[in-house]
Amino acid sequence: MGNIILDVTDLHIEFHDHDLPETVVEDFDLMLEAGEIVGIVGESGSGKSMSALAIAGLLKRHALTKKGKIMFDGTDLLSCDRKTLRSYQGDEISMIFQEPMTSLNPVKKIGWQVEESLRIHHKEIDKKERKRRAIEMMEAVGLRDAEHVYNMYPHELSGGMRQRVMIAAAMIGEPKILIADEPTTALDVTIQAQIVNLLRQMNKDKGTAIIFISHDLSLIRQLCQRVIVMQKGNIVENGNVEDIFRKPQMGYTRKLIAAIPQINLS
Amino acid sequence: MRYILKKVLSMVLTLFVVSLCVFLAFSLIPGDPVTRMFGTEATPELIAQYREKMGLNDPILVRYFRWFVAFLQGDMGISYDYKIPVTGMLAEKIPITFTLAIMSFAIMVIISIPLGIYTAKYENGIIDHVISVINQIIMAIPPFFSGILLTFVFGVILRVFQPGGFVSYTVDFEKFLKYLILPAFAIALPKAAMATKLLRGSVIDEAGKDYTRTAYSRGNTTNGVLYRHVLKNAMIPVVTFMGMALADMVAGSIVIEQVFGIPGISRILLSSINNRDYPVVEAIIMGIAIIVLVINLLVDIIYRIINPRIEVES
Amino acid sequence: MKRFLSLFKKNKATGERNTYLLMGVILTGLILLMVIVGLFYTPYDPTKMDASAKMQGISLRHIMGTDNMGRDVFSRVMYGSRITVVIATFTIIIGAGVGTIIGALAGYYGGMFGEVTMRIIDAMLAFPSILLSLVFVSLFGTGMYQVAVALGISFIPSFARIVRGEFLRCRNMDYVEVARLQGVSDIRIIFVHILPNIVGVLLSSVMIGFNNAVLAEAGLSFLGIGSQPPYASLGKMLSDAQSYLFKRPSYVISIGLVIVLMVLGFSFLGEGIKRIPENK
Amino acid sequence: MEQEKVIQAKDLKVYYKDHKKNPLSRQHRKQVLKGVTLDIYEGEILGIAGESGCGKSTFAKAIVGMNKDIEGELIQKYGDPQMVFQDPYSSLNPSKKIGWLLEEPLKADKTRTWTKEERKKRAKEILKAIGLQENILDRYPSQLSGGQRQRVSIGVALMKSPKILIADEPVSALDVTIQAQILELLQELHREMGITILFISHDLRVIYQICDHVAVMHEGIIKEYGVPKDVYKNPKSEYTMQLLEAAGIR
Repeated sequence: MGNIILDVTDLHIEFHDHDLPETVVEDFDLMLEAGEIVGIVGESGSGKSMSALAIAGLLKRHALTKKGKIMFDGTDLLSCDRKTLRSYQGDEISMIFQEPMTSLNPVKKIGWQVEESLRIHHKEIDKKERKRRAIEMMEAVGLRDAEHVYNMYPHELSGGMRQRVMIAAAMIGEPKILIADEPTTALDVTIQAQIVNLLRQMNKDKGTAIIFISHDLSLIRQLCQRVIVMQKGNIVENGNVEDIFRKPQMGYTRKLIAAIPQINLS
Repeated sequence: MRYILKKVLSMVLTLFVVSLCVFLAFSLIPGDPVTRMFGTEATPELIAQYREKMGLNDPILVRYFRWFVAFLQGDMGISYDYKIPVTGMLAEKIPITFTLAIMSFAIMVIISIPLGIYTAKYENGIIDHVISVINQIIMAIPPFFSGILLTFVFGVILRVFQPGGFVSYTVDFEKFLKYLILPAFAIALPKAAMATKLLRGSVIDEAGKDYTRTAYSRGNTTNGVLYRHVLKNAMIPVVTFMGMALADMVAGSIVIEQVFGIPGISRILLSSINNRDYPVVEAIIMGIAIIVLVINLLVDIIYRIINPRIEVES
Repeated sequence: MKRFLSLFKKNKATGERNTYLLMGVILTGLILLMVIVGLFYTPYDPTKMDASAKMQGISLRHIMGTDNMGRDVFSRVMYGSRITVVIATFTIIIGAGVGTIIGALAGYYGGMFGEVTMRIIDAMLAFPSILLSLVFVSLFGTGMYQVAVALGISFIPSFARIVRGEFLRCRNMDYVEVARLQGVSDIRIIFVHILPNIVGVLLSSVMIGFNNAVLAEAGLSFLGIGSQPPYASLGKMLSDAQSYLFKRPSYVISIGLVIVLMVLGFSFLGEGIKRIPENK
Repeated sequence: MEQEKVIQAKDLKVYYKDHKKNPLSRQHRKQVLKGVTLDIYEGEILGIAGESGCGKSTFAKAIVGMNKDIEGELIQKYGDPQMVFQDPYSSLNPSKKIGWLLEEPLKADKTRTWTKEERKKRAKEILKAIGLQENILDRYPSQLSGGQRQRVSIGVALMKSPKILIADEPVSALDVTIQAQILELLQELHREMGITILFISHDLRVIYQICDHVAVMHEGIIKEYGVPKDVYKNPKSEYTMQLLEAAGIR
């Protein structure tokens, strides 16, 4: 066992938006080692995104009850006060989302958005240094002509570039954990491959642990070492990706794998 | 810059179309202006002489261009009833109406922006509910009736306002402004209610969008998300509304001037409509049209500043 | 009917009650009741003057008192409400009817026709509606029907704009493409396929239009260029009453309140319709 | 075996209006298809693969006549091809019941008039073919799941027994397990009705599973054409190679 940086135990999430409470996540456990990439796979309604949002502390919009523990850096993110939670958000734990267009603020310049975590968490860094780091980060995620992009608005970029901007903004504080919620689903296959490569490279260069959420098992196979399979709020299976592909233990996992069209070129 | 030029061009074009419509509408109404001017005194010779003098025998487009060019030079024709230039009649009235509209606008902005943000932030709280009910009621009160009510409360019960005690700006500017406060409120209240409701809805709408989740994920506080991210987006529809509201206020003051006995353009407009004194009606409508178009231009420019997406939306 | 009643029950999913709709139905119901009863019966003859009963206050005999000519104010309000409702109805029929057709065509066909139509509509919309109606009134002359037509025309642009927006949204929906591929005619697509989907929006705009029409008519009558005696609408009555504000405030305020309640009823209805779940 | 061609496109060019330019001027056209030559054979499933904006949907729209601004030749053996769209939520009119939606194509049929009984009978036949129960006829689309809706969309397209069905990313918006069911349904319909299917998808795996031929499209041009297995094994164009790599197939 390596150095465990995140330990989620017995996570329960229940929504109270309607008269009847609705359980969306049940008995969710996750141990994340420093620098590892874990995949969470499942279909819509499986609770994979909800678990991720809970870890990132972003479930505040709904009327809900949460139970369990999310231990990070000796703190329980589920029960700690908002101020402590905020001090981790964007600095130690970052997140990127499915729709890079709607996830960026349409009326703010790219540079301003990339720098945001620095501005919030590291007030000691001055404006010039902030800009230098932002541009450096934007170059690191493969945005060509970063100086120019710095002053552009989201609508002027392509989908792939926007997702790169999102990654730059998430990585600028050099977080320990990056949560990626279906970051490639809205993108074309070739762009998708580029973004997956970029995430792999970030993981290698900066040592950031990644929780990668996707509905696409074959994509998870390309990127992750470990995978958690979810269905209707529950963890169905959990283990090494290759093992699960070779010997799925549960019926649902088998069904998921069978749904991927097999290609036999020989 | 190209954007502004384009907008100015389209404004000029609109003004042209509007002026043509106004001129044609009033020229095609049955009734001869000269007969109208002299009434029973009109003799055929007099009519013929004046028709020639006023150029009424020329083709209608020629008359239109002559009228339009003269209008741009500040010559708005001669009133049928008073036989004096319309420009002079309106010169002292327009500042009164305009001041009233500007004051109303300021009141609307000062009330609605903080209230809109507050009610959105504490959505479904007690204060939010109370304010939405009050808003709903205020929007249902015709401005002239709220004018009457304000006169009643401040003039009859509290006795801090003297109805009919208008002082012209040429006499005492401070007293002039003081007198206009109540009428300005009467005009501003329903618009402020609408703007509050619109801003509240807009902030709530924007707050539900994905980018606010991103903002929270960076460690922003609720206020940080609201003021640094949501507000600018939420103001986009509100700016458009406020522009239209300002135009409405210029026109709305016509009614309120009647309630408070303010000698703005209202009285002249109404009497000239009733007496079919068309040069005056035309001049006032064109005057308001120009004000409206200039306001629209300003709104477009502000809109462009807060919304960088405008070019792609085209 | 059952479906109609179910609109007032607590929504099972959200646990909310549509209070706006309920209030709207009650208020509008009361106003309409007063208008309908007024067709057959008024406590007094609304035009009968009585020199011995001038400017009486509120009493059991005259629940809103009497006016400067000794006429019963409540009877006159019943009569005036009818005039106001009739003018507002005509206004909406013209505004919503023509506006919907223009908006539907401009939205569905788009292109050159839609572009030019909308430029004109936008130019008209930029003008304050009261000014627009004043222009039309000065062209058509004053009187009940002239005012209804003038208001109706000035209401066309806002309806056209709303309907066009909805049609633009629906036009590129896949279900419209599907219908086109099946060979369904344009007219049928516009009226049978798309229109039912925007009924909610249209209905709520009609209600809001109704309250704007009442307000606009009252404003014009107040200026003395709306309906003319003997067909005095509520706005005209309020304008007449204004000079007695100091002598008998209840006279002015009672008439004003009827206008407010009428407008409030329609605006509650509009809000309520917007909040029906299917319309969201 | 020489099969008949049902659709032949020869050097097909399709234009869109460029909305960034002045909408009033006719000058601004954007060429989306830049000369596509492609044959579709009777009874086959032809896949068109490509990324967003490559022109694959434009090609489909040109065939069904939704796009009128075209140059080049487009020969069709049969008229009235039908189309199934990607989004099962927007392709069914939310204000109509399923029964009404299924019968509408027959009401609009210009070749013959259908009596009410005939329409009802046909709707029930189709319902069976797409694997849905009859009680669904009285429901609204909002009461159906995504998979059921997509089945209904396919049913609506099949009502007039078209010879050609164009499916534009019909499974992209669905969960993987549902996706597999819909693909199965399409294959079944193809087998039983002998219908020719033009299957458009960005997913090379799905195309491999159900298509007889595949055409890879990029920037308005067909980059490669052939039997999927051969194309995937020996891609001739650089771009196909990229796509295959990105999808993790090679």
